[in-house]
Amino acid sequence: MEQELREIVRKLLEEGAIEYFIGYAEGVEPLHTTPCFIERGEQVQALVWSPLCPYNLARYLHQMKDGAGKVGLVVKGCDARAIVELVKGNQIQRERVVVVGIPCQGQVDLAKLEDAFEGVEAVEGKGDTFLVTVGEKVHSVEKERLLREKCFSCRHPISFEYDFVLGEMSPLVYGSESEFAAVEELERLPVEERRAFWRAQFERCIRCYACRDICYACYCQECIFESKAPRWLEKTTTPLDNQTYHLIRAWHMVGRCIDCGECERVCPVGIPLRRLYKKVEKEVEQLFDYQAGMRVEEVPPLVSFQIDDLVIEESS
Amino acid sequence: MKTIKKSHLAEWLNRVAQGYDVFGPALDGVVQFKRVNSSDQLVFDYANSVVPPKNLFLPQTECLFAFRREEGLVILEPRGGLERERVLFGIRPCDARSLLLLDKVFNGDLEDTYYQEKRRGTILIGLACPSPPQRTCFCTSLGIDPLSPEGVDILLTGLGDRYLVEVTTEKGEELVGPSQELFFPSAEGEKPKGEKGKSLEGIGEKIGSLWEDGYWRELSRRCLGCGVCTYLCPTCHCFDLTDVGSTLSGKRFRCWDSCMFADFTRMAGGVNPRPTGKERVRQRYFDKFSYFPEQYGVLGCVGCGRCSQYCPMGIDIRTIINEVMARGAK
Amino acid sequence: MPRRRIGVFVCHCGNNIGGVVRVPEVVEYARRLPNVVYAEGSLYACSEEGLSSIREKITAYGLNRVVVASCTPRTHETLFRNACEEAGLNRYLFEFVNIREHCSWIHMRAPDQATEKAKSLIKMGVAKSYHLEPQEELESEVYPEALVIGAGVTGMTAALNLAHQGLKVHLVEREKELGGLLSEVNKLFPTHRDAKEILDPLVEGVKNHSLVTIYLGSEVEGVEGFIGNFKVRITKVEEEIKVGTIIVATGARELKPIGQYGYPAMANVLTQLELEERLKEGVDEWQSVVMINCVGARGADRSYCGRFCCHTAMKNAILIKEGNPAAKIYILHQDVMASGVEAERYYRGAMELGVRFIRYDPTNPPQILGERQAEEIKVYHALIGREVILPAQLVVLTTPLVPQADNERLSKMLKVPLGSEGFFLEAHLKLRPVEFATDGVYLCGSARHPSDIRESVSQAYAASAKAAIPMREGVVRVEAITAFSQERLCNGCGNCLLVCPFGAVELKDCERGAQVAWVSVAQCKGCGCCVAACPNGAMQQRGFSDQQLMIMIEALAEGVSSGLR
Amino acid sequence: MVSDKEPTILVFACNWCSYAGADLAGVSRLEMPPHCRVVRVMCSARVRPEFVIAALSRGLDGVVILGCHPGDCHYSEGNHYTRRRALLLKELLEHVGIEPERFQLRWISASEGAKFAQTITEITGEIEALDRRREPPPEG
Repeated sequence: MEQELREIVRKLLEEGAIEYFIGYAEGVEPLHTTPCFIERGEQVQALVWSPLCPYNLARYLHQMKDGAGKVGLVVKGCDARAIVELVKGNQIQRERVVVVGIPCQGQVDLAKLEDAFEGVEAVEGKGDTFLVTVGEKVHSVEKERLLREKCFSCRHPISFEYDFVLGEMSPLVYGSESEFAAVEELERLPVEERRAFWRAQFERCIRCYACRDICYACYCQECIFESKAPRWLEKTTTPLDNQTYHLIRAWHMVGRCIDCGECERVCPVGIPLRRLYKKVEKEVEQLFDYQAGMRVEEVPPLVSFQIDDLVIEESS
Repeated sequence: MKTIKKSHLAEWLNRVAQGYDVFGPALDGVVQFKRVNSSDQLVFDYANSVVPPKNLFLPQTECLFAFRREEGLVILEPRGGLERERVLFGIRPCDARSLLLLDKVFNGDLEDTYYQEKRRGTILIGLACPSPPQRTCFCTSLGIDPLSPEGVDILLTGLGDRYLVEVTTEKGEELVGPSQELFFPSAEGEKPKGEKGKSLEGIGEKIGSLWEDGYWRELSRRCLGCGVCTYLCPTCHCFDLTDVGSTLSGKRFRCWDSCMFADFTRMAGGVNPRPTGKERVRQRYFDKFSYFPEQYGVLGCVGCGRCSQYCPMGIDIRTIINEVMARGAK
Repeated sequence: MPRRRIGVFVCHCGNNIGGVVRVPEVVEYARRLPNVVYAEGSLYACSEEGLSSIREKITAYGLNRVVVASCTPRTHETLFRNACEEAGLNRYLFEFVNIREHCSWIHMRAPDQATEKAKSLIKMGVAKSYHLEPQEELESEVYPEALVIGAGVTGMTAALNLAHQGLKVHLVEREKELGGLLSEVNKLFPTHRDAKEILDPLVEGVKNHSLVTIYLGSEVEGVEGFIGNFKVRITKVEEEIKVGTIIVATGARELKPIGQYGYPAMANVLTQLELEERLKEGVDEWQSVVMINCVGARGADRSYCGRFCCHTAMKNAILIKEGNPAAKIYILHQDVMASGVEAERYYRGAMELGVRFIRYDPTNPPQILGERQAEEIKVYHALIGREVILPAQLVVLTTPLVPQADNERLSKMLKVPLGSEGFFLEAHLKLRPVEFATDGVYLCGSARHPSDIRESVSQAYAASAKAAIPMREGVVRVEAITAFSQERLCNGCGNCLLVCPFGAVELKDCERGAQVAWVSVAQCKGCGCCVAACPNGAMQQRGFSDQQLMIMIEALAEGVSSGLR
Repeated sequence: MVSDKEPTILVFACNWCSYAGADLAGVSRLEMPPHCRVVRVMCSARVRPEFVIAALSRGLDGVVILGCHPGDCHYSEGNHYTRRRALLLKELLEHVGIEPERFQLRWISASEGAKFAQTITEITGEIEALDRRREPPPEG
């Protein structure tokens, strides 16, 4: 698959169809990949693919916004929805992006992997298992044990029109739990306990803004939190300040969050951000029958309305 | 040198806690240095805390003073200060070194009393690093010994079911002295041998030669400009001052800031001398390997590896060091 | 940014504010707020004395922001803005704080809390005023034609009054004939002249006036636009018409009290209007007539008084009595509403003629005796303290006028409010009685509340005179509360464009090559919806910017916020 | 949100209906608790949800948005957007433990002075009850 990808990219670059290609490359250790920008045909050897490629590369499309040329990138099924939203939000033109779909069959949660094995050299997906190479030995592990949480609710990889597909794009179907199970668990708590739960999370936040900066949907020219007048947010990091940050950010995720899970992955202090954004996603879906990133023609939920929203209002 | 049984450690720390506020590695979502009420809350199975212990000396948000206007006067009420002396348990040698570096910054020509009060009022009990280290650790490359007692008052080194106890200061002695019965003398040569690599010779000149190199732009394309590397860096210490309240009354705070943020160097008139990611990324590495050593005579990195471990986009400082060492001119 | 010099004027409004809020204490407080260089109390800020003080202080203290704490901006903002402008200050550097309707009048028994509340409201206003910016108003043209909805006596009077001023009028009437309710009326109170004598000249007048276009059997189907430029769709008319102003003169209808007092099952139980229809043909030989007033009024269903139904009952009683002096006529009432010289004289005249007035208790109302038709009326006579039985060959129910059934539809179309009884609601009872809060839309006659002919005609004159002002001036100034996009911040997502109800936003290429939002000020109506839909505040609204509103929130939160900071 | 203090409630009212309704309550001398502060906006749709979040996070005890009844918006459709925003925001706030009483959207027309008074009285009561239940936050 890697070879096929490299060939496609080489061709695109050599034909001048794209200015550069955004893909995954190896990091310092085998388990650490890193995004890479390929500009010349001879660089394509750097491109890799494995279940350890968490990055949603659509985030890097922000960089092409003001340019004119075309850019190629590789996306997992979940990340493809980001492209739909970027087009919808008038941030990119679909025809300026060459999208290579890669049939992801689940991403590995690094923390789970490191807990289970030491000295892992490589991981490869195979059917219902991951093959984990440690030294000479290859362990076959059930996917469920190592999957990233968000991969359990993988459901949309096929709705997108790719320019190239490396194999068959299909959702990874795992487990019977609702994708909103973690949200629902919180919803069942009394309001005081939810407050205590989130307060403890927000208290820990160091406001590094990694969750915002990694987000494909955060494409504002200048973030509202950087505004000096008005000051939506003080630089201080009291739990209430942090709550302001997270709630406003969650608000801005309405109708945009595609659950790529990047925010939660990069949070250094382990705030379960998906439980915040999934709540927004759930309500948008249930109240307004809207899912982000599905079709370019759809109008986002907060810039449209139905006369019969009244029914929702009265029933809620 | 002394030893203490691991099973006695809790007892010792509980006694210490009667006279001091004890901070140590505890689980709060992730491992953090937190105030603990009893040694049960401590965790021992950790490579290092996510947020470095600098936040105990340079808190992320620190009120410096409160102010209010009254009858034509502005009245200031100073804040800060410690209520009780503190003991920080479990600091790793790399972080202990980082505090020595921060001392140079905050105890230079002008003493930063807010920092110094906390620094002086805190006794450090270091914990030598386990072997093998975390995969992102590279302190030895910077000439730091993961078993070194440098910068701590007491260093504990694991020896099976005991810790080897090195007391290096009088302050350290104050903690051990009252509990003599828990400590036993150690045998000669029990201290495992540490390792200490070569520090990165000539890196300052080398990086200096790469000022205009295309590498920084390359790097900045991947960099998102978030604050993970700087906030988690034990030696980064930039801050911003901010007033909360009105012109009638309020408080002045000192809050961490990050040179990775786009608005870090933006001036009131709108001009930004580091307008793009390229300048900002370059700044960080120049600071660690060129400016800091120039000013304080020592590299500004302690090799804790946090920035590499937590960078959202997998940017690894070791790659950058390697690149600089390989390509930079002397 | 020039240093802010804020002046605060706190109005006592006589006792209205000063009787509850301790104004001198509030003034003292205001004086200490940041950037306030002057503060004073004012007995009546809106009086000439109060206004000239504001003008003087602007000059004397070099004020560049003015805050008046008094009543409601909905009625007085223009007045104070004008005063600022007269003193050379841009009218948008004025901020209004409401400490009467929103404070003293609703906390009359809590002077301490009302005083504290007034302080914090003023603090918020002062904070906002700091961030006010001078604005220029856009002038927009007013199309010099009017729409009058309803061709009763009110509508026709209004239409003619406009036409006589040389303005073109479109007069829309739902019925096939002109005349409205008045065409059903027999003779008029108190002169007993035929209603036709009033009506016919009006009908002839509008029919023959070259500037009046009449649409009979038509209704207004749709209205779009704003003052100066409304587009109106009328049933059975193909082309949209364009008008600058709209007058609502849709009148009211008589309540048919179905199910009360045997109505309509009993043939000899009529309403007053039905009686008038009969009277037009001459007075029958009724020997006994009982009228019951306040049917369907002043009760739980309808709390208001019909205002002139007492007159109608007396008028018809006198007409019957004059035609047949032997007839026994009783008017059963709750109170006789006969105020003023004429009505009082008329009331006495009726009594002298022998019309009997009996007061009944609404909790023990009269009863109709009789099987298939009314024979007698049993009523508890409040004065003599016992029940009496009255002969009743005819029973007449006096009912109030009620709102037209489709008022709600029209109110939505015009974006103007209805009051709780379903009549149209004017902008202000005393200060703007024939206008809606919406510019360019006016009301008169019984559409507003039951009005007799004299009132209807005066209101019609008033409304048409008001409507003529912008049409004669030819332009209106549009309040500078429009939205604008900040190019530097706009990411071109287009949210603003999608939510704008007026199509006032479009995306245009900007200098940095990207598309950014652009607002057409002429089309923007200043709702601010686009501002709230903009994720990072690139879109703002003049006078209601994020900064201005946030600073109010902060001013309010300061001091109340929890001990966390 | 210390239990013994009186609550402070921020009220956004649209110029055309709800602010007029509030004025009418005043003209009618309807008494109500003095803890609310009305901020006038032209349309309820002007109220960014960020205002609500910021106000609550800055220590205000409640935020109320008042608008024209659906269908009566002076600008045709503004309150339809307000309604969607409010529905979602309420869910979000509740999810992080901010009681639904602390953020409310109500429709009040220009003629509903009594409803304004009743709404303010009701909401103030609800919020006072919540504040009594909540523990004062630790000093930080």
